Amino acid sequence: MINKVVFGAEEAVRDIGDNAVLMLGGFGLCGIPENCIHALLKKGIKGLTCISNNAGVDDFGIGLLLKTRQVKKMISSYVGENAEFERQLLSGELEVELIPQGTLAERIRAGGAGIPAFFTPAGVGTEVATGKEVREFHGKKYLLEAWLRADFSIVKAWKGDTTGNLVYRGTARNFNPMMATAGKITIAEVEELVPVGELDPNYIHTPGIYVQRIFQGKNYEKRIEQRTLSK
Amino acid sequence: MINKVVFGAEEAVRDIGDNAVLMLGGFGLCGIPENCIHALLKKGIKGLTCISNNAGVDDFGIGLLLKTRQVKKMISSYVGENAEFERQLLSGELEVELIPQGTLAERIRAGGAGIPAFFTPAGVGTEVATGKEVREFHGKKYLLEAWLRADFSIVKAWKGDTTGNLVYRGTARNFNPMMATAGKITIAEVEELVPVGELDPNYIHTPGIYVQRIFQGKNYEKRIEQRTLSK
Amino acid sequence: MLDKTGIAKRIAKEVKDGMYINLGIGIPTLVANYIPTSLNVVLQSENGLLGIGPFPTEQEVDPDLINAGKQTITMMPGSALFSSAESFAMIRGGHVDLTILGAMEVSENGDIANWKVPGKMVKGMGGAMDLVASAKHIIVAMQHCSKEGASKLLRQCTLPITGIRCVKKIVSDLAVLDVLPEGGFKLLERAPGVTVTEIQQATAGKLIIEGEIPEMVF
Amino acid sequence: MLDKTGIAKRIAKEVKDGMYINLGIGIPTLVANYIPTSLNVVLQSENGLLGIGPFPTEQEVDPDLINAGKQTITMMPGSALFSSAESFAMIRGGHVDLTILGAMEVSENGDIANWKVPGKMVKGMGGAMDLVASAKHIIVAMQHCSKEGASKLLRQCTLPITGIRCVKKIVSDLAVLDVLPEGGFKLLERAPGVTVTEIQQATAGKLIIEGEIPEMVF
Repeated sequence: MINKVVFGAEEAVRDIGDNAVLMLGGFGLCGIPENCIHALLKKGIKGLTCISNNAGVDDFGIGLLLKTRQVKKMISSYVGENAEFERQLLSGELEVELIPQGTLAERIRAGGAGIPAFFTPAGVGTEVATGKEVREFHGKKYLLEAWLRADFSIVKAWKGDTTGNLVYRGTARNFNPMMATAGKITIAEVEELVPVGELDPNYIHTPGIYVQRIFQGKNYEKRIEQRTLSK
Repeated sequence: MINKVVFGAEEAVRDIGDNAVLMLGGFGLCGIPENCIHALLKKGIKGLTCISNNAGVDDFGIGLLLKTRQVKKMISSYVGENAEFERQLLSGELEVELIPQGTLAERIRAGGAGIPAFFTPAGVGTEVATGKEVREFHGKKYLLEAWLRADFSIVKAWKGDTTGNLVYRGTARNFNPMMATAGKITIAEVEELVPVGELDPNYIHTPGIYVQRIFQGKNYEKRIEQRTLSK
Repeated sequence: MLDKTGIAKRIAKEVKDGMYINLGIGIPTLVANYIPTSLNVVLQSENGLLGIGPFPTEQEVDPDLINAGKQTITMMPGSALFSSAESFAMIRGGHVDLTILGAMEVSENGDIANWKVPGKMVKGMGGAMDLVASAKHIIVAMQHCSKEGASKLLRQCTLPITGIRCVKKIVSDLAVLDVLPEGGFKLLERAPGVTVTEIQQATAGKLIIEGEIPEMVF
Repeated sequence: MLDKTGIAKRIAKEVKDGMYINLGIGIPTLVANYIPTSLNVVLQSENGLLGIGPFPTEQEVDPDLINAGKQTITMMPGSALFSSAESFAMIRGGHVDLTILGAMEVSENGDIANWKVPGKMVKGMGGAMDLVASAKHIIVAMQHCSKEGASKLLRQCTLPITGIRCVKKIVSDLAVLDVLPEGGFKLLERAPGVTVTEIQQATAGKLIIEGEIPEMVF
């Protein structure tokens, strides 16, 4: 098997330069590539386009890169909980493209799967439809949406083996599997890196063919946004 | 959880009538719903349209339904190994629509995923493109292909629980997961039916939402087409 | 007049055995508390889970297990986890039986506006546009009027819309109404203590009243 | 002149460390036997496996584990199993580095015909159209001429084609040739004992010969 292991986050992101288009996995703060985000922060590259369902919070996740003004554009479905984000958006420092969540997920899958465009009903009749082809199938209207691809996809998995096979855990899976398929280079950080042969081939979520670099991350904080307990 | 268990194959196929459009899982004879095929044979319904990657062999799989002339039309990617099939095709008794394998898989996925059409490069410039819209994206030509849906999808899994969650084994997975999503009614036969809670939620291949009926099959023959051994 | 709990309780009565349901953030999330335990239903979370369970105890809290509102949750036995692409394949493919969500405005032909208010910070539509464009059955939980008393059940939405011709039923603080395929809000039930006249005054869109309108029974 | 094994051996030399490879049925399958064990490569089977291993022993035979040719196989450590949709997502998305397949005809602009002969029973294209339309790099294993001596490297294909402008390299029983983007078969190597003149006579399409053409080295 092909060995994809790199030493750590800094080596993994070594060739990500200014103005790169990145995909970053996660939903809210769940399943985000914490180690790589910190490495990008340290690296200080600017002008990034970040495709990610959310934009983190003020002091965690992609929010950290916003604070340092490293992000030029966010492509997301929901960017709710971030005051610095709001400030930059209103001042015009930050561009934002909002995409319905299912369309975002499917456009990323399409990018990885070599499907340049597909029809979806989400957004018909709304401002999302502006400038897009509308076509009726079986009496219902649909929009034509294009694939999304990235220079680098950065995903976070629970376990991974040295050849890049990945397994996610719980709802930390979310956008990670599709993003893993849609990057020219896909970087995976995992909580536990295991030898080849240890993951059951029948239960692999992301086959290693999609992953170019993998490393075992450290000091995962896994911050919770809404700690909600039963009474 | 919602209980989807039916008594057996005969009950599972009880309301499949003449001229129904069926999807049947499997690749060659690997991962085919043997019990349901036998129940359809016994039921004797006619005029079936069968969407299945292959058409079985003369005396096994869908080949059995061909022998009894229950099939009006096959929609497949490869129908190689079947003399009776060839006879019916040449005599005009059987209609055949051949679709590139990846397009077939993706059209079925699209049917389940509510995507009425998508662009794919397979078949551009060939007779498969006849009558289809061709469009160029990023300098490459693609065909517009439509979703496929069925009245009944019949799939075979390794394990399943009473609410319809399914796990496949090895390469017997093949077309089964997409087909499970694309039937108005999806019937799953499994080698082992387990109580709810026994399958790890993290490793389910087909979530139960797609399955309307499930039962534990019996007497699986699992015939091998090309028994090839290392020397 | 119903409070939020009342709206949630009334919507819970619409739930039928065997349903797969997606609950939006806010009042819709409360509905889960009032679904009779005799019914077998499965709650979908669009971030990738079928089978949402109760909120966790302190010991059960797991940062890898959240719902679409980013709240910590648990899983029911028989749950299944999947990616966001698979989740919206489910939604778009019409496999979810019932979608319950909030709205700022609904028009008499079933258009819904619930994602954007001009002049205010736009947070994004999240999964709402996919849900409303795809759902077989949509029930909206909403206030009948704004704080200023303006009707939110309109002839046409004034806010940017989330989806067209999709809302099938509304449960507001004042009433239960069907949105008819040919257009119009058909009054089905009054909230306790609310008169038909009050509902008429609070509804700017076309209101259809046929026969005696019963008071809700819980 | 090369036999089937020779063609397979020569193609194996095109394989580079770290490649993901899809091998078609026939000669391409044989290539696996000649890839140096020092190279780390992964073989994809389009019915849903990355990491094809050797054929099984009698004890290892598993009816749930077959390749795209329906032969029983084993898995290498580090394998991954997936659905047909995922498999062709991989292929269509350009994640497979090298596709090796057979052909009945190739044209000088890279069109390939390998699925249908008019008048003969049509078995279907299987995954061939997806593979040729999607692959980053395609090597064709083929006989240079038919049994009757007619060239199969043509100006234009005469048989129904499988894909257009996709073949990059040909290894035949007589020669190794690149198919140039601007059209034409560029002769790279001669099979042992085969002369340039023989290759010229066997090639109906535009043949480009520059300088000395070496004999293949194994």
